[in-house]
Amino acid sequence: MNKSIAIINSKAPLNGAHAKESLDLALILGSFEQAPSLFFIGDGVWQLTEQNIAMTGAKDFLKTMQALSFYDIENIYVCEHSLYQRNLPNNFALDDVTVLNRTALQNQLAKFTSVLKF
Amino acid sequence: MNKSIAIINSKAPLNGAHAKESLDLALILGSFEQAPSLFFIGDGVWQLTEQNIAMTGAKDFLKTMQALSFYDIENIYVCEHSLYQRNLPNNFALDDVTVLNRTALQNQLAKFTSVLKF
Amino acid sequence: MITSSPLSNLTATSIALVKQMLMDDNIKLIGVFFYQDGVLNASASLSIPADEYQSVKQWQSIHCDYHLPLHLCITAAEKRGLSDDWQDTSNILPEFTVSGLGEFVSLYNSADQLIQL
Amino acid sequence: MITSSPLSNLTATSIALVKQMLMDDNIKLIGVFFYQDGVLNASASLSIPADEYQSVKQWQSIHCDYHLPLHLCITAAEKRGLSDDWQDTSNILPEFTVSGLGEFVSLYNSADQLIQL
Amino acid sequence: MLHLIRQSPYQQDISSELSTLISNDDDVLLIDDGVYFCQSLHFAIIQEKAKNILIVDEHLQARGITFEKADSLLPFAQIAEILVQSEKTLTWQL
Amino acid sequence: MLHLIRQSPYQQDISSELSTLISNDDDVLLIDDGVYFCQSLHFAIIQEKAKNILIVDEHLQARGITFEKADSLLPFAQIAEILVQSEKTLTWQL
Repeated sequence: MNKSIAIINSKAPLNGAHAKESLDLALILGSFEQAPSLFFIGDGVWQLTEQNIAMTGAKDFLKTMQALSFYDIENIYVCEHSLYQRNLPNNFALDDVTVLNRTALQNQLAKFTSVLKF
Repeated sequence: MNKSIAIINSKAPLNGAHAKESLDLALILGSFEQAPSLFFIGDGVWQLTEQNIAMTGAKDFLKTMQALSFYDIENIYVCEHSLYQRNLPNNFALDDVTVLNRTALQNQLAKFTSVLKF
Repeated sequence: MITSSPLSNLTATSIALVKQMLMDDNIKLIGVFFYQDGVLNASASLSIPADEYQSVKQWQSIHCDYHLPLHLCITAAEKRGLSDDWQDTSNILPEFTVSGLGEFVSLYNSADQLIQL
Repeated sequence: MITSSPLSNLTATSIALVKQMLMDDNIKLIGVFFYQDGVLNASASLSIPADEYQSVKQWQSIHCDYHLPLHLCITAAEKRGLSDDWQDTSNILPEFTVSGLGEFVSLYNSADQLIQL
Repeated sequence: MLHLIRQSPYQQDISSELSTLISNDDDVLLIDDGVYFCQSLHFAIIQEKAKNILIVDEHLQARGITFEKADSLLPFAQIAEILVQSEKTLTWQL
Repeated sequence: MLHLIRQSPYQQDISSELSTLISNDDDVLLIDDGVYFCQSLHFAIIQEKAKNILIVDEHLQARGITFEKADSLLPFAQIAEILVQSEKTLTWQL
């Protein structure tokens, strides 16, 4: 069976090192031609919104996110319900983000052989 | 004005070092005759239930809790709503625990000059 | 009292607030006490990438410029890998004072107000 | 992959599960990779009170008794104060192998299954 | 998929996230602070969706919880085998 | 009392705990990830109970949030003074 990995991001961008270290892992996997698919749920959806993180003194990892497509990480899924809870529109700082309802998200997640959650 | 300190415990007993370090602080304050009052809300109410923590390999800090009264830490308040949410009875591993509804708890908390939350 | 980890983004805000208090003539800050995950702020071996927030340097300059006492709860620190005597050396930044919870009580007694960050 | 801190009580469970896998003849565990707060498991300077859970000793005996590779993500480790070259010494336990995320990819490629703890 | 739940139901909006990620084909294993689900209204979310629910007996006992449905209880010694047998796991921890 | 909220509304059952601890005499200051309350249904809990709500402007901007009620917004530079002026603070952080 072909192996495939899904990475679920569930933390706000500035909540600890979760978001940044999850992105680092995704990029390394991509650079070894094991591009993961990325899921954003809960507070994780804030990782995809337009923001000005640098104002807080933290590194602006949204810039690093632009590198995702370079490493063929092109499957990016966002939970519709989490957006709705946060009153967020379907506008993202990245292109080609797919918004999925809960059932579609579960079906998508079922396709992978490994799952990590940060 | 006389100073007085309230310590709010909101984490489950085995969730990191929060519960144990909060207790350490309370005991030191007590030993310097600055006995704090303790509030238990949310998952913190689990700190007061009968349990067998030692089974997990962790230190059984309930034993240390018995020392509270020795240091004159006798005001222990528990949130009624948090107990209700967790289907817990009003039985505690400590004596002299006072269960308060939300309004009573707010009124009690208002009496202190400093508050720490763990 | 600082109880949040330097890896959390809260630290940048906490440091900025400490600086604001130090620069405000109406506020007299008598000390900072580090407890729980906050003790990691005193680690001499944190290696933060150059393009991320440099909390260590900030605490150092706060201490040097304002002589603000930075107290470290050593019991909480040792559990998290800090020690003033690990293999005959200390991995605690020299700007921090090795203290115990008793020192917190004494700071608390001298202060009008206690703020947790 | 271990991503939880040794200060969390999850570690006792994680270690017990690793041991179960090692002792089960039907399970072949090829390695453990430490990432995020999990890297703190490799700290040589943690001083855990004698009456609390000794995670360090457990990892050491797992490595010695079963020769299980314990890989440490050095980038995540350095952010949290671990280094193999801090003041000419290492504060990383010798049982741990200093690695990078590339090593994780290679473990992942060799394994049938990936479990996060 | 097996959901390995190691955190309390009152941490990180878990009820909403569980509804998002658990499908009807999934199993749930309550372990560590995850056993607090047994005394929470959020247990209904898991019951409603998961195919099977397993609970680590020793972790319930350590936290002083008694749970009536004995057929869900499992000794800790069997967990490694269950993890390996399930083709994949999703871990819920802080 | 001033509640200094530094964490997201979706962490640690905060809505229920806020209802428990905020009284009608209390003020709330949203700072750090606390500003995410502005785009959450849980904002209603604070609005209903707190006397005054203050929000750190720069922290909203850093997270890409625009908030209509400009009179609640406060520059970060004023926060230390507000903390010291309020007789006591209760800090909500992870």
